[in-house]
Amino acid sequence: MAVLIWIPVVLPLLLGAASALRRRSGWTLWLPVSAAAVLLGVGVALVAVVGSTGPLTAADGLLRVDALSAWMLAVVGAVAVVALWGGIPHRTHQGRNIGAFATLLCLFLSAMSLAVVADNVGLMWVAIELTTITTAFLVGARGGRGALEAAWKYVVLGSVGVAIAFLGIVLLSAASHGTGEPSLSWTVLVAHAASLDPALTRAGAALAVLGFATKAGLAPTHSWLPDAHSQAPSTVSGLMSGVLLSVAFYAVLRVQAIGDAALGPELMRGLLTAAGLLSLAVTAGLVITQKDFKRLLAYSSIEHMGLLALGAAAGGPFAIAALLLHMLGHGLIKSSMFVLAGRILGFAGSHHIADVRNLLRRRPDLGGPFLLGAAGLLGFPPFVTFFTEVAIIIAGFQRGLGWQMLVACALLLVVFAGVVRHVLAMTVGAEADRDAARTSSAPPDRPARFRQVPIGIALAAAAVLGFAAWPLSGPLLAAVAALGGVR
Amino acid sequence: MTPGSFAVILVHLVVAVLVTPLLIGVMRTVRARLEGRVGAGVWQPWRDLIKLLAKEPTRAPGSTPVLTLAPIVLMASSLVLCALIPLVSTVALASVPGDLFVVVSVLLVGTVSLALLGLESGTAFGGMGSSRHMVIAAMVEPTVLLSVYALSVPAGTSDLAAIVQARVADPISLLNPVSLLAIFALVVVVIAETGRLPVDNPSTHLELTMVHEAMILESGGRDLGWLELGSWLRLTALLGLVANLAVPWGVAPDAAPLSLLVGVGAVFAKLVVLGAVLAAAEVFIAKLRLFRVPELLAGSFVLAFLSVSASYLVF
Amino acid sequence: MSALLAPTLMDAGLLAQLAVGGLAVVAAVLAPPRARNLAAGGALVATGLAGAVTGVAALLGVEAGGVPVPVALPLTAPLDALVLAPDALGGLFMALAGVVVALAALFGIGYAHGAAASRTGWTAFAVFAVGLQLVPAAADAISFLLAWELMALGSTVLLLADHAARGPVRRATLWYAVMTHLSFLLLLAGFGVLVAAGGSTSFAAMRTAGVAGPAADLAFVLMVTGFATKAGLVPVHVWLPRAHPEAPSHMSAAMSAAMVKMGVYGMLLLTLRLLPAGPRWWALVLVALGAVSALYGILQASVQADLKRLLAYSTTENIGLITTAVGVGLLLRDSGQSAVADVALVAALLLAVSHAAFKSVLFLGAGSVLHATGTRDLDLLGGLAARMPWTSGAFGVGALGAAALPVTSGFVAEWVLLQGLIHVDARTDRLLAIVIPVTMGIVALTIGLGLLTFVKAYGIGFLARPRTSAAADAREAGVAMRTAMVAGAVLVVGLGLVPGPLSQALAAAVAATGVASVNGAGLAVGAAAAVLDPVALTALAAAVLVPLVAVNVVLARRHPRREVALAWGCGGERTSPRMEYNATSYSEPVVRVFRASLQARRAVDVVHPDSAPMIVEHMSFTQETADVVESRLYLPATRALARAGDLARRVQNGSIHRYIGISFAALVLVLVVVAL
Amino acid sequence: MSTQLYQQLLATTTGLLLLTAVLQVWGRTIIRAIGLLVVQGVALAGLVLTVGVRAGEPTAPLVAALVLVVKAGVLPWAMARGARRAGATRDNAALAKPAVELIGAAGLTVLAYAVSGPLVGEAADPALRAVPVGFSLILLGFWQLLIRGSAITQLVGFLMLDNGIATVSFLISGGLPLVVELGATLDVLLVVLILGALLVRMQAEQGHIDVPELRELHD
Repeated sequence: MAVLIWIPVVLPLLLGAASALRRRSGWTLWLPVSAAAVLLGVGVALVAVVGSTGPLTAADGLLRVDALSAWMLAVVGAVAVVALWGGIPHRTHQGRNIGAFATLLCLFLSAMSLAVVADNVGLMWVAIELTTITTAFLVGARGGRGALEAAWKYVVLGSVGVAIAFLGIVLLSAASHGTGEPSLSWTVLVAHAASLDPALTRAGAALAVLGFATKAGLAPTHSWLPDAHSQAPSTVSGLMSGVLLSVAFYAVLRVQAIGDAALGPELMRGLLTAAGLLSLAVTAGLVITQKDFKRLLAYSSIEHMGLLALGAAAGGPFAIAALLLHMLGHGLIKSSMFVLAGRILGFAGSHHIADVRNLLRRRPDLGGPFLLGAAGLLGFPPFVTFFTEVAIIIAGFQRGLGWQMLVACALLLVVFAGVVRHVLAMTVGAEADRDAARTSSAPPDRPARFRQVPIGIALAAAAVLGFAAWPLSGPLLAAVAALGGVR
Repeated sequence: MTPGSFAVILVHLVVAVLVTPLLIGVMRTVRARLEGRVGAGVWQPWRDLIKLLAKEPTRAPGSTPVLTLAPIVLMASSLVLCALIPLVSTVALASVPGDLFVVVSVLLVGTVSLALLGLESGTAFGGMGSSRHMVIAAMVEPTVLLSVYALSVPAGTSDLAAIVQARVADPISLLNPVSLLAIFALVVVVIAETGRLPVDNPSTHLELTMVHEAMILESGGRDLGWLELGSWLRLTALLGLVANLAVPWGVAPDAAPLSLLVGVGAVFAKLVVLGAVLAAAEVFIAKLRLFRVPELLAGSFVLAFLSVSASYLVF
Repeated sequence: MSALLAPTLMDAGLLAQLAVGGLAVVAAVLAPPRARNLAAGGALVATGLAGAVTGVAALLGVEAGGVPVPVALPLTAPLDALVLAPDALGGLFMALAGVVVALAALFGIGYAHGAAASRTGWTAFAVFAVGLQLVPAAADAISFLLAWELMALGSTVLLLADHAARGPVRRATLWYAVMTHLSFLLLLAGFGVLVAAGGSTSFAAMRTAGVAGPAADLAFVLMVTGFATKAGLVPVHVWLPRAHPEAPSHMSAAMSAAMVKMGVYGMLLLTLRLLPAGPRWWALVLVALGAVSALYGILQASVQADLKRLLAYSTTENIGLITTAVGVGLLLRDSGQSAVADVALVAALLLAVSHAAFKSVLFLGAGSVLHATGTRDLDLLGGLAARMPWTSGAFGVGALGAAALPVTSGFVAEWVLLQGLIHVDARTDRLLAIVIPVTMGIVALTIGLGLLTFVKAYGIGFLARPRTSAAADAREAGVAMRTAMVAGAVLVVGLGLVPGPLSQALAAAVAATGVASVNGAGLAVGAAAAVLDPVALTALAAAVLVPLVAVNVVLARRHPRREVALAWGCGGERTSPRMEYNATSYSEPVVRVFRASLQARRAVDVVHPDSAPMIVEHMSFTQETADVVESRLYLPATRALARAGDLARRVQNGSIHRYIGISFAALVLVLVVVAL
Repeated sequence: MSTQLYQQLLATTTGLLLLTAVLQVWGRTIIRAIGLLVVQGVALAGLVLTVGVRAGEPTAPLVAALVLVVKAGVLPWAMARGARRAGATRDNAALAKPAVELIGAAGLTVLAYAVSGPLVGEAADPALRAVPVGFSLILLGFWQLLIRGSAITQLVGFLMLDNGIATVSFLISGGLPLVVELGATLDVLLVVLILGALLVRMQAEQGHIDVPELRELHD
């Protein structure tokens, strides 16, 4: 069974190598997709296996898959399938260096898998830093000043943030000296939480959370995110927004588990609440007058990460289960939205909201799903995000974060207003169609039905997930238990 | 449901229909005399009515059934009003008591049918009259409800007959401030609802001041006859109500023929006196500008409101 | 738990609604365009009827076993499972929603065209209908919010349906979506407070927890504001006059007649079921909210020239009256006058039912007019009574109901409300002695202005001569639309004629005593010792009418009516229909009298020929009435928000040094916090 | 190794680290910044060796050699090469006055001592007592990132921050497991490589490597 752990780490590497070799073939871009599909498959299998036999370990305990890791693997796989499949450009639009592109995507997947299955905090840190490195090239892939600037900011801010996390890990490691068996293993740290040095744990956990929060796009260290997401190719934006942030947040959750076990929940709760509310506030402030639709989506990711942070701050099985499910729901919807945004960009030739009008009439194949996806992002039922948002807020109230949740609700309203305003401006309207002549004379570049499939699947899944009590409730509870259970 | 109450209703209707034109005649005559004219005599309204009812009405092509129905509805509502208000006797139908709110809504049915007729006429005048009429009706509404509310508080019911009976039983209450304020407010209401001076001038055809007349300007013949009679009946009913509330003696407490006879005599006397006073007063008042009417109505509303509050706070 | 899950007839009804609603979606998606209206609309009529039957059963006291909603989130203790199980009060509102949905869907079969008849349109309607009918079925906070948001989603999409045709749709949708979300978030927060204080999401457990004190106050404020937003009360009514006009008319009917009622249901749920022992000021808040809304709503309605906007503001008025009634009921319960309190609560429910009936007719009628003439502007209509007799008749009945004239449901409802008000014993309570008369005055003024409003709506729109060729060429609506309107009109009159049994059932739903049915049809208010028997009243009117009509017929035989072309205009010269009074001029006196609160802006533009400044060549007059709440409250708020947005952009000004600085500050802060 | 020698060596290496860090803030020429980085690398390697030998770690010389090669050799060399190719000799895009920069640096050093006090407590171990130096390096590295405008000097700031973390790591716990240490070093190398690649592109795109010019993406 332990081989299952190795597959998600190694297989993408192999496929990456393959795509580096077959760099111009039409099917090269399908290699990352298949890597993602394998991830999904392995993730689901691991969820089942871990559910029945308990956690698996490999490589002398360096790698370990418990219910939470298995869940995260499945999330990474599912979202990556959508983002990668949906992001495969039309044959005529494929660039020259697709080999390198596919290789980097595979490496990226491998790094994320490693981050999720590593039992060693240090190893996980290495993996997360690796994701920065792979995505840096992906962000800059399009070339041009914008991409360069975004990549520079991304790498500098990202690495500095992750370096802070490393400092935190160093301190955590030092804290474990007192236990007699210094270790960086999650399991050991959580198990020996009581005997960790409190001052060092306090500083270590706080710095680690701050560092990983940078990568997770939580305010106030979110600054790289809008630039990177808006400049990266849509596939990459979708992947980063849909899973990279979640994987980083997974690291936050693990650190939080240690901190809570060693120090009680107050410190982590305070930090995460502050980060969550700040993220919502930043989103609220910046969506109102937003002019760029990819940045709009990027800010929406910050908002959702803020919600996750609030959920983590609330804690407890209900909130944690909700935030894990939210990762999946948000990932699916957000990656489809970025894919759609990429197509809209191709169609309208501009990032600007003002340049995109009347999508629902001019391009119903883009406008319809875009509107639906926006509804999902805003938390309308039947999308799963509805349940998770409600759950997070209610859990927050239940666990004594009353006024924080009230503030969050107020900020959510502003975010809602901003997003709805812009989405409506893009999709509907009765204005005379400026480009009507052009679009009607040019042959409509309707994509094949086939290209709609991943988006359709993602949105449908996001709509159905909320009601899927049977397959999901068990694994979610198991994942919560893996984090230390009821606190 | 007794034969007595049927008899009472029948008496009410007959008295109202017979007396009303006479009352109008009296009022016109009083006014004419005071203005130094001879006047057409007290029977002239009767003569007008018979003449009008025997004449053919007209209709424009494309007009709607409202043209025909509105006069009948107005007439019917006025008759129901007369049946429900304790003019002669306080015996009421068990299932259709002269409930304050029912009475007001029946009154409003007439108001609305007049207003719709005004609009149906399809001219600027009709619409103008209708509009003014409805605004006044709307602004009168609070006063009506509050003033009778004030009167109903001591009686503990909204049944007008019961209120009148209670006032007979407790004559001291007639002179207390609650009662006086309410009655005064009610008088203003009656004036406004029936289109008397200073709210409306019933005898004007000056376009800028017309309210009631503007609405019925397009009607003629039988339609006009019904409209006139219906409007007059409203005056009778409301004046009768005010009279019986202010001076509740003489109203028959049962359906015995004798007391009914006394009741008829009493209400006739009260109506004639009140009508004459009203007509006399009208000689000395000028019509208010339309947009000062709300001030008058607001004043009456304040009186009514005070009377309600007073009924709770003072007594 | 097993008892809870035992299937009952009730559950079958609930599941049937879901199933038929799903069928409607399938029909909407699969049916060919020509058959789509019939298939999807038919299925939705069935959905509505299923809701009506289930609701009536619940109203009559049939116990619900509870239909569990499967959700992926593991609901661990102390949270409770999601369950649909309506009680009697919920049953009433479910039945109300069901009937309105059935009427609207029936109307939609004939009416829906363009985007409203598309797959998306009907699917959205189905989602809306199911959500709407299940809101009152929810037995816990989360399923309540779920149904609530389904309702919001469906209605938002439907509201968007006509976006391609008219510009204002987008703005209306934005307003609607934001206000709806405001309502949702407030409810979410309110439920959050209740769950935190009471320890459970189930309504039954919240009630037994007996939450009181500041938590209850906070929950009350949050949730009442949330429900008020949905119900369209001032000052959170602003979505209503924008959304109702722009939605397809059958949708407007469903929104106005049923959806806003869910706000009322919520308030009742909150004050009667979840937090039954609230302090006195809660009731006063409701009375104030209701009274202000009623007066403001009708004042705005009376000066509107857009028929559907007028109806929308009138909805604010009616919900205001309902809220006032609820508030008075609670106030009196608090004062120990439970008999009169019951009357007020029953009045609230009667007002809700009656409003649902007449407002659906009115909106459907307006839809029929819009369908036939292409305009909602009363100033361009006229003469429709002769051209569209069915529509005109139904709208007329609806207008009578809205004006609360006998013998309609509106009259009965307001009669009960007024009876409740005047029988309050305020002698010992100075607060009541002030509040009740003021309320009475406001209610009375509202009724008066309502009368004016609907006389205007009907008289200007349907009587006299058509003002434009669009109105002149109008044709009567098709069978489905006619049937729906007439069915609604029959309900308005039927409920007005036979209010007794309904009132009795309503009284049972709020555990009220003292309101009983008499003579089979009539209504007796025990506490007030008052009786209303509309049948007898009708009989009296008929008895009066018979001789009157007889005389009239005889006279008409003798002197038949003469048709004269010159009858219009004093029988004198031929006048143009443009010289008729129109809606704007009709409400001119109101604008003048209430200029302080209406803030009308007028412009008279006179053009003289160059040669002769004394001669008028052309003259135009425009008048705009503003929504004061909107211009004083919302515009500054949105401007402030935009300014805040501009300010926030400085955070993200593109300078990497600023970003590093922010991160650095965060690091230093965390270090300091950790070290201290 | 005698305790006195140990203390002496610790004092020398950490002192050198702190000195180079402050000097970094003071000067503005790029070549000098890179030179100081080399010195810092050497000092760090010395520190690693001292702590490792004292703790009796058999791998200590190996790790020290690795640190020396990477931090005092490869990275400065790569950066110097990058700077030569970009033709940059001086940081012209600095954002604050030298005095402000130095006062800030002093303040941050004090802050570092203040916040790391509670972490190490009243420890007798001289290594632990030197931990504040690591924190100073981290904060000064960040400071460098904040006040320097040239891409190269920003890179220097980042490396200094990294040196600081390494210092803390070695002083406080004698280093992390080898696999993590190797991974981390590899990551830093890769980051520097990427930034180098971006730097080359920056030079090609805009003709200079001043970061403040990168302000196109904003709201």
